[in-house]
Amino acid sequence: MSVSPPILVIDDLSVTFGDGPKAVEAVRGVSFTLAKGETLALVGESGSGKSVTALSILQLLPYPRAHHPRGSIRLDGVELVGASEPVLRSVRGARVSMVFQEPMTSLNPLHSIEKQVAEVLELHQGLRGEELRRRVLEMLTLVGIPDAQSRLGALPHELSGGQRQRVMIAMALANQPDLLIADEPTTALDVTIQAQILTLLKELQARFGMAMLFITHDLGIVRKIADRVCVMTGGEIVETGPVEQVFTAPAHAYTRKLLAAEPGGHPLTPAADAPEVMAADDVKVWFPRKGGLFGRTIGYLKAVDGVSLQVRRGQTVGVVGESGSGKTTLGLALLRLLKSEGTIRLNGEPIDRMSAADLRPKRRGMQMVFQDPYGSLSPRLSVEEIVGEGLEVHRLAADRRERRRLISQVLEEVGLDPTAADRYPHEFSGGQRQRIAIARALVLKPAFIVLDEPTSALDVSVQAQIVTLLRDLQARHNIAYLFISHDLRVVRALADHLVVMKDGRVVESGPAERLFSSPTTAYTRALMAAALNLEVTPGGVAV
Amino acid sequence: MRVSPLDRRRLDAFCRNRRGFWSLWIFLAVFAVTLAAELVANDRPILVVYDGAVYVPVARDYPETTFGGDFSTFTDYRDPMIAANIASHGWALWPPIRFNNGSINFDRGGTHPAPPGQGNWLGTDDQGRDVLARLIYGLRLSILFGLALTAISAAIGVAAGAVQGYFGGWTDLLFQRFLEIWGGLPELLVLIIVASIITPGFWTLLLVLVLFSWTSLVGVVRAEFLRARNFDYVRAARALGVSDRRIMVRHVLPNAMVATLTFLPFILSSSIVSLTALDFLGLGLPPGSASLGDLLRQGKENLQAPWLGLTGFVVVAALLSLLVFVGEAVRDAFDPRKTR
Amino acid sequence: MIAYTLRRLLLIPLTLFGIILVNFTVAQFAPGGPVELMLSKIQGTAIDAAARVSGAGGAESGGMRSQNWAGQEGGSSAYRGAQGLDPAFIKEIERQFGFDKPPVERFWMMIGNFVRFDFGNSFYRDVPVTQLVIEKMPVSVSLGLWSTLIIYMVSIPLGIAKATRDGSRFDVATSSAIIVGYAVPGFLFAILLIVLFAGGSYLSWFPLRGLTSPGMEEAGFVARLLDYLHHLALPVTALVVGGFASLTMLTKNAFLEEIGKHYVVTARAKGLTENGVLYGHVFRNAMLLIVAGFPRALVGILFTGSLLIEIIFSLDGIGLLGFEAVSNRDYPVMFGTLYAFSLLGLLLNLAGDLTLHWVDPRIDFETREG
Amino acid sequence: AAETPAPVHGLAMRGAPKYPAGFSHFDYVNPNAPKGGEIRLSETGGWDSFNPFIVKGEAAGGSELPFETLMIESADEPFSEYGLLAESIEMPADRSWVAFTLRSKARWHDGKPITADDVVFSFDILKSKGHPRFRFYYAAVDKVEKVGERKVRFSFKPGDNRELPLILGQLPVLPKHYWKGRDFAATTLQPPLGSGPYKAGPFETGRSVTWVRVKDYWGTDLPVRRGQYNFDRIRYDSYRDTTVALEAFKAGEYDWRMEMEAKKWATGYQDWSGLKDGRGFKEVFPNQRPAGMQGYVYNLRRPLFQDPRVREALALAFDFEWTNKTLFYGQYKRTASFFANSEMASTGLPGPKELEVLEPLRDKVPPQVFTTTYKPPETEGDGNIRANLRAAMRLLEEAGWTVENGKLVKDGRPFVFEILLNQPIWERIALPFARNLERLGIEANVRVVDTAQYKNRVDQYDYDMVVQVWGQSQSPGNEQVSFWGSTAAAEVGGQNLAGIQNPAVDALVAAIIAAPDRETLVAYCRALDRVLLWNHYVIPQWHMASDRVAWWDKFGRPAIIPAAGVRPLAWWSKDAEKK
Ligand SMILES: Nc1ncnc2c1ncn2[C@@H]1O[C@H](COP(=O)(O)OP(=O)(O)OP(=O)(O)O)[C@@H](O)[C@H]1O
Ligand SMILES: Nc1ncnc2c1ncn2[C@@H]1O[C@H](COP(=O)(O)OP(=O)(O)OP(=O)(O)O)[C@@H](O)[C@H]1O
Ligand SMILES: [Mg+2]
Ligand SMILES: [Mg+2]
Repeated sequence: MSVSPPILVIDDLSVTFGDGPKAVEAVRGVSFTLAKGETLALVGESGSGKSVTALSILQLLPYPRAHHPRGSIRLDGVELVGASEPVLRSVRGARVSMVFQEPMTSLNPLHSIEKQVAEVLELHQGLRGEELRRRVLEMLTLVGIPDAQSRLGALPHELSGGQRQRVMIAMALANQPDLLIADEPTTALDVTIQAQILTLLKELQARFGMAMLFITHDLGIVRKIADRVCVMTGGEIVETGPVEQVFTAPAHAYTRKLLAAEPGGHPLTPAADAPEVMAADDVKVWFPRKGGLFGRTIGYLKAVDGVSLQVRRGQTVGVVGESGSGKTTLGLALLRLLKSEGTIRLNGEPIDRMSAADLRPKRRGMQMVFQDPYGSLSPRLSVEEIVGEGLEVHRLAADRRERRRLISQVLEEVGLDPTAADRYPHEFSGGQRQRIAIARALVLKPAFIVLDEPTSALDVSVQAQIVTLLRDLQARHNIAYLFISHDLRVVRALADHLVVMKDGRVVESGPAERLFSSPTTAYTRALMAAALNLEVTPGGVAV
Repeated sequence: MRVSPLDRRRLDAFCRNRRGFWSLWIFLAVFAVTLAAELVANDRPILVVYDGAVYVPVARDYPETTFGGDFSTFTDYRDPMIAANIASHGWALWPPIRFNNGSINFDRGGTHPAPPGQGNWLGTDDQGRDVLARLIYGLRLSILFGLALTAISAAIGVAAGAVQGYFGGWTDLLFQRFLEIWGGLPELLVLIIVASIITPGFWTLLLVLVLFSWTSLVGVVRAEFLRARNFDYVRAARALGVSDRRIMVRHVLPNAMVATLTFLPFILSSSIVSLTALDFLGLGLPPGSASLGDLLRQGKENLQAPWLGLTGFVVVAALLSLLVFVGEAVRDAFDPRKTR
Repeated sequence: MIAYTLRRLLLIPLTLFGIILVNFTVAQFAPGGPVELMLSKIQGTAIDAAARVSGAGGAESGGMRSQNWAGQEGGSSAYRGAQGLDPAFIKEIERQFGFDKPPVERFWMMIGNFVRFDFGNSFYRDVPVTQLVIEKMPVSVSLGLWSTLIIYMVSIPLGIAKATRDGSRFDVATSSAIIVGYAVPGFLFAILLIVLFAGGSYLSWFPLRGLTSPGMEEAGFVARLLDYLHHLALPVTALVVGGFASLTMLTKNAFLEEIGKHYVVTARAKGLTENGVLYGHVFRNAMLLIVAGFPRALVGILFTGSLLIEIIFSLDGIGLLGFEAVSNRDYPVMFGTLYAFSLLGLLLNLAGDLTLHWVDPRIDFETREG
Repeated sequence: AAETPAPVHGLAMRGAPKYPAGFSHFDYVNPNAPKGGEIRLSETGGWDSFNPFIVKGEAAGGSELPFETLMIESADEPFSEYGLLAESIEMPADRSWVAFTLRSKARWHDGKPITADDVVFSFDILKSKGHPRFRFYYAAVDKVEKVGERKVRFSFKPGDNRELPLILGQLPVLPKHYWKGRDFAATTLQPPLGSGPYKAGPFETGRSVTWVRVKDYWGTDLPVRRGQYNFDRIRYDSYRDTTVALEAFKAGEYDWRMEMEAKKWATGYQDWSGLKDGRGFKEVFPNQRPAGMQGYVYNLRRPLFQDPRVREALALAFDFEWTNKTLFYGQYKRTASFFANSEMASTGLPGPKELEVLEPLRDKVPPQVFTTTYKPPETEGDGNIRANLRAAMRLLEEAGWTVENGKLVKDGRPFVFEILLNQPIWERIALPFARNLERLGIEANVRVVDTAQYKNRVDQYDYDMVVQVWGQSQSPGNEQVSFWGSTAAAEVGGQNLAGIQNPAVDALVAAIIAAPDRETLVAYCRALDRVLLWNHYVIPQWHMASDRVAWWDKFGRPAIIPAAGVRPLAWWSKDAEKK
């Protein structure tokens, strides 16, 4: 397959942030090539420089703070490093397009999704009017946005994480680029949609000979769709080769570690009489739909529509369900971060009517890891301040030293270098930010945590580490988790009880073991099947 | 004092903005000089030795009779007779500028305002007072006044805007109405009333001007808060159990400082100029007080004496430039993307 | 948003009432009312209100005649009226101004009239307040509109350009230029413009006063327009120089704040031109502050901003009208204009808030509980 | 008074008028001045009305031009009037009434004759609806009656009011038929009908107005009109800002300018191109207009200023010579009399006629009145006034004041007072004075307030010291009571700002009002002057005994400038000369 001449040649690329003694060398001497129609997977440790490498190709790093001391990037022989604006412009969005790792923050918050997708079409294909609209709709439907027509005018914040990611993908694919750089494009997608997207990508590749640089942590996906794979760690490529070869005979120690890692272990089962920590009864969150001239409410989007559940001490309840089914909304509602109807009890005490002030001290006992870690980190606070804030407001540390110690400890636990504590959030990689968010919740040792896709941006080894950590803490402190995830293997490793959601309702719930082994509804069945074996999805994946 | 690593970074970022860095130092230097105005520009010597006795006229009043004069009131050391007496009985150590903000240069013949020269480096104003001396004293007053006014009104304004924007709802609705009513207050009339009750002075004017100037930041800060309160990190902070006050101060405010930081230098310089406007109405500082505003006013009334207006203008421009550049450096210091 | 808008609209009358009430109360404490001013005018001891600002009445010697003396009136009789005033006459003036009634009654009468949009006549001139305002409108609107337009048209692009070139020579140079412009005292600059470009000493390129030349009524449209612009050139320049600085810096800083955000990278990745990114994507996000400040700026420029310029260029505008009304305690004019402009200001504020929502639909003004 | 007085052509305040019956023109005009051309003048501030006779509104510059009075004052006599609308005047020796006979050819601009009814109407309407000053002027008129088609007679209430006939001579006559159905008390922008040499031409409210000469003006050849009102058009442009107005003049926007500010006169014209190349002139025309008294006024109601020695001492601290030299470019004269720049000003020692009134008051007036010529304190003008301050200190010490800790005190109370001003430009004049006082240990606070407040405080006599100008005419009379009279001192809103309550002054004022002839009047005025001066009621300031005028070289002017000062409407256009 990879006989055609390389479309992209990266040679000895280095990326450094800042100057002087504090400079961070994020990427060192990375070289690889990519041929037309080829798919190259870039896998590796979180924070190893994958995203930075990808961004370098389109020269999208924050120059001049970021700079390339060495190296070249050639697209069809044209040098891109330091290329002029017009050259870059002709490449960006047209020949090379990109799906960003963090779809939540990568969309313009004030433009409707229609506008954002239409823009690329308008710009590079000159489409206008009806035709443009039709194409936009087509693209959105193609990536699986349900009822796309009615959501054209939606703003990014009105979409679920997965929906936003799909909008990003639609944007990237709209122009049928020669090269698609996809930075973890499926992390927020449920398995069915994931499969659908992958099929779409393969299709496009087959039809137009699109080359793909695919950055992912999901080795299953790598195996299914990549031709070759590069393994990165510490800013360098440590191993390259065809997928088969790397997977069967890994040469580098890190690769071996990566392949071996697997979120293992079994969920902890709480004692049968463990007291209830969090309970919800018929919780509803309806978003009004505005329309007409004066923005009147013309209907409701029932994001959560009468959900009841119960979480006991030391228990992990997994919430799964397709993207947009209301998982995040449910999580937010439980913690009283969204207005909702229905009763919510924390430790048996109803909190749904409680005043904000009364609730505040109770928040120590219920925490959340947000799906969009970047957005949930105050941009002008350092990591230390962010993680330490909870300690400070709930007076959990005796003094400054104690606080610093606790912060360092939790950072280490989630696999971050404590010396990075004085950096700002934007200076981290996606996975690192996710861990900061986890650290922030864990440091409080709360009784209940909502974990919204906490491992989506983590490589398998770190993922395993986090899963172990979570279970560990659970065992030690009897913490209860509401674990929202698309990654059913992680769910399986952690969740003792499972709730399956669809369209804002619970379609099935019960002990995790049972649901995994013998799901009763077709929906759950499909979900499980897709997760554990990519081929069995409707549409199927043609490998 | 321990500086946290982050503050260290901010400080570095501030210093890396060379323009802002130097602007700050120049500003501080100028301010320091004006604070010591009495030692720099004064119509009394710093030290007098007369018949062997040592006197410190800057610090103390001595009756003229001490130096062989007639009056037992204070001494006018610029008086030719006293000067002659001192010269023959001892010596005097003068500050570099031998005038203070009120002393008239009687040594100059001709008319006033008089152009630079003959002991008046920047000329004299329309009463024969030394412009440079008045500038030094005026700067002190204007900067102090400006800083105080700006600090107070910005603090109140930001707080008010923050509360409105953050809480929204009826708090916002009613507070805004209050502001509208407040904004409808007839500033001129209130000033006139105040002036009729008390003789305006530094503190009263400050108070009265604060009454009217604090509203200037409310609108923009409110808008910034209205937007920023929707951000995920605010929700995250709330999830942590952070109190509203703390969220406002630590999470929202640093991200809603664009307008405030931009406007501060301008508010400061307009506080300085607002004193002028009051002078026009006869509601300003007591006649004779040296202020930048007074200099500008004289500049306008004495177009034939360009050194007045020019001095005022150059100083205001320079002051504002310094402040804007410092403001930019502060902005840089708090911009996470600029620190390293 | 409809509910919110309705709520705001319903609160407008209340707010207006509050404004008028506060002003009326304050006016009660003012030293010297219209009656005293009228009396001092009658006795010839009044100093023209604007004179304090314009430097008129600069005679250090009171024995001199006023300049417009044309040798007609009996030059010696003026002082003969200078006697104590007859109390009956003072009573009559009080009655004329309605000051024989207690304040509360006057207040309710005024409110009653205002509800019917009847503002009454000026104390000192037999012209309805509305007509006075309409008379002064062309000047204020001309000055306000043009200067606002120019300021926004220059400042925003300039601010954006500065943001993208933050720290460059261009940035420093333009900063310095606009700051110098800001620091130039408006009145001094205006006088300087007059001396240099309209006076008899240097160049006489521009007219000295007014909005139009006499006798232009018959001229063609183009000629009239040119004449109008010719007249406006200097006052608008004088108004505008100081106006760039803060808006430009605000735009620059607002853009700097946004420019590092992720979505900007996305927009770049789409292959948009730099301007496409700036104006198409960043602009809307950064515009919030500019929008938020706009109603205030507009009210300021239209109704108060240009007193000195109006005096210097002998333009009779709202600024001067308002100032004289307060100084002369011409309460009908004072309250009439206050009422009209407050109403307008309140509506503008509402419009501004709705624009905020329109710019950023996430902004909703609702209560947010902690 | 049964005798019928003979009709005369003019009246003098005292004695006979200078110009005899049948005179052809005033001395200070050029009877053959050519008609035509234009003069453009300026005024400060806007205007909004054409009716100059009412309280409301600001009347446009020159809006009296269309209106004529019964008589008109000459500019080169103390106070004499000659018939304008009136052909002849009848008045008995006791001046208890006056009758005017109108000229038969007098016409309104609409061609209708001016009648006795118009005069009666004018009197009534001015008194009832006009500016309140008319009410004061005419308060002593008992009755006005039409005694013939063209004859009106005013009879007076009993009392000695010699001025009244002349004041009535100044009655502007308004057309009755025009005002029917119009509100006289309201401001108007419709130029009212008049009878004078000019009527309103094109105008722009608040900005400019042009007066156009009436071609068939009925009075062109009257002796009182000859050689005047020569311009075809008189335009007034309004400027809001004085600096701009000067610039406009220099740019040739208008032609003739009287300068009010010493500073501008000295510095503002240097770069005027017209002056450099001879197309313009700048000249100071001396006049004999009484300047009255301008000075710092002590408020005698304050115990602080009760002692004349204190008042005298403070005057010593005012350095006029320095002020004049450095701040006023030496353009002003020191005022040394309450009747400065007139023959009523006292000089030398009192003459016999003065002694006549002064002698009976000898024990009530300061002894210096008889022994010393009053001269305000003098200085070298170099700012060094040590000698004066020494003298002042001596006086203060005599008055019981002593210096303690650098402050002047008496009975433990420091010497502190406030100088209340209502114009910012006074600051520069008052502050150096205050500084000089400081050397005496006196704290003088200068305070500038706005008009309303100033008025309020002055009316209540709530001040320590203010600056006041008492204007004087060539013919002082009743107004002296309100200036210096004891009764006026108590009257709220009065003119006796110093709060003088001195029987000697009251007696002298009474004598002045009753003075039978000019010579006596002058003598009595001088006597009053001395008494006022030696009581140190004010610190005299300065006056200007001339007019500062700049003009573009477009005009011819009469050879004589009258005592009352330069009058541009007696000038003529050079353009017209050529034709
Ligand atoms: N703006 C920046 N300033 C400083 N360091 C940065 C910046 N952006 C990224 N880095 C650092 O560069 C390194 C590589 O980051 P990158 O985002 O490429 O990681 P990644 O491989 O994509 O990881 P992940 O899988 O977690 O997304 C990280 O260690 C990160 O801390
Ligand atoms: N603020 C909002 N306004 C309107 N609709 C919203 C809003 N927030 C979420 N929704 C809609 O509610 C539905 C549920 O969203 P939610 O974020 O809970 O999904 P999710 O299950 O978390 O999906 P994902 O797995 O993609 O994150 C989605 O259709 C979303 O578009
Ligand atoms: Mg990454
Ligand atoms: Mg979600």
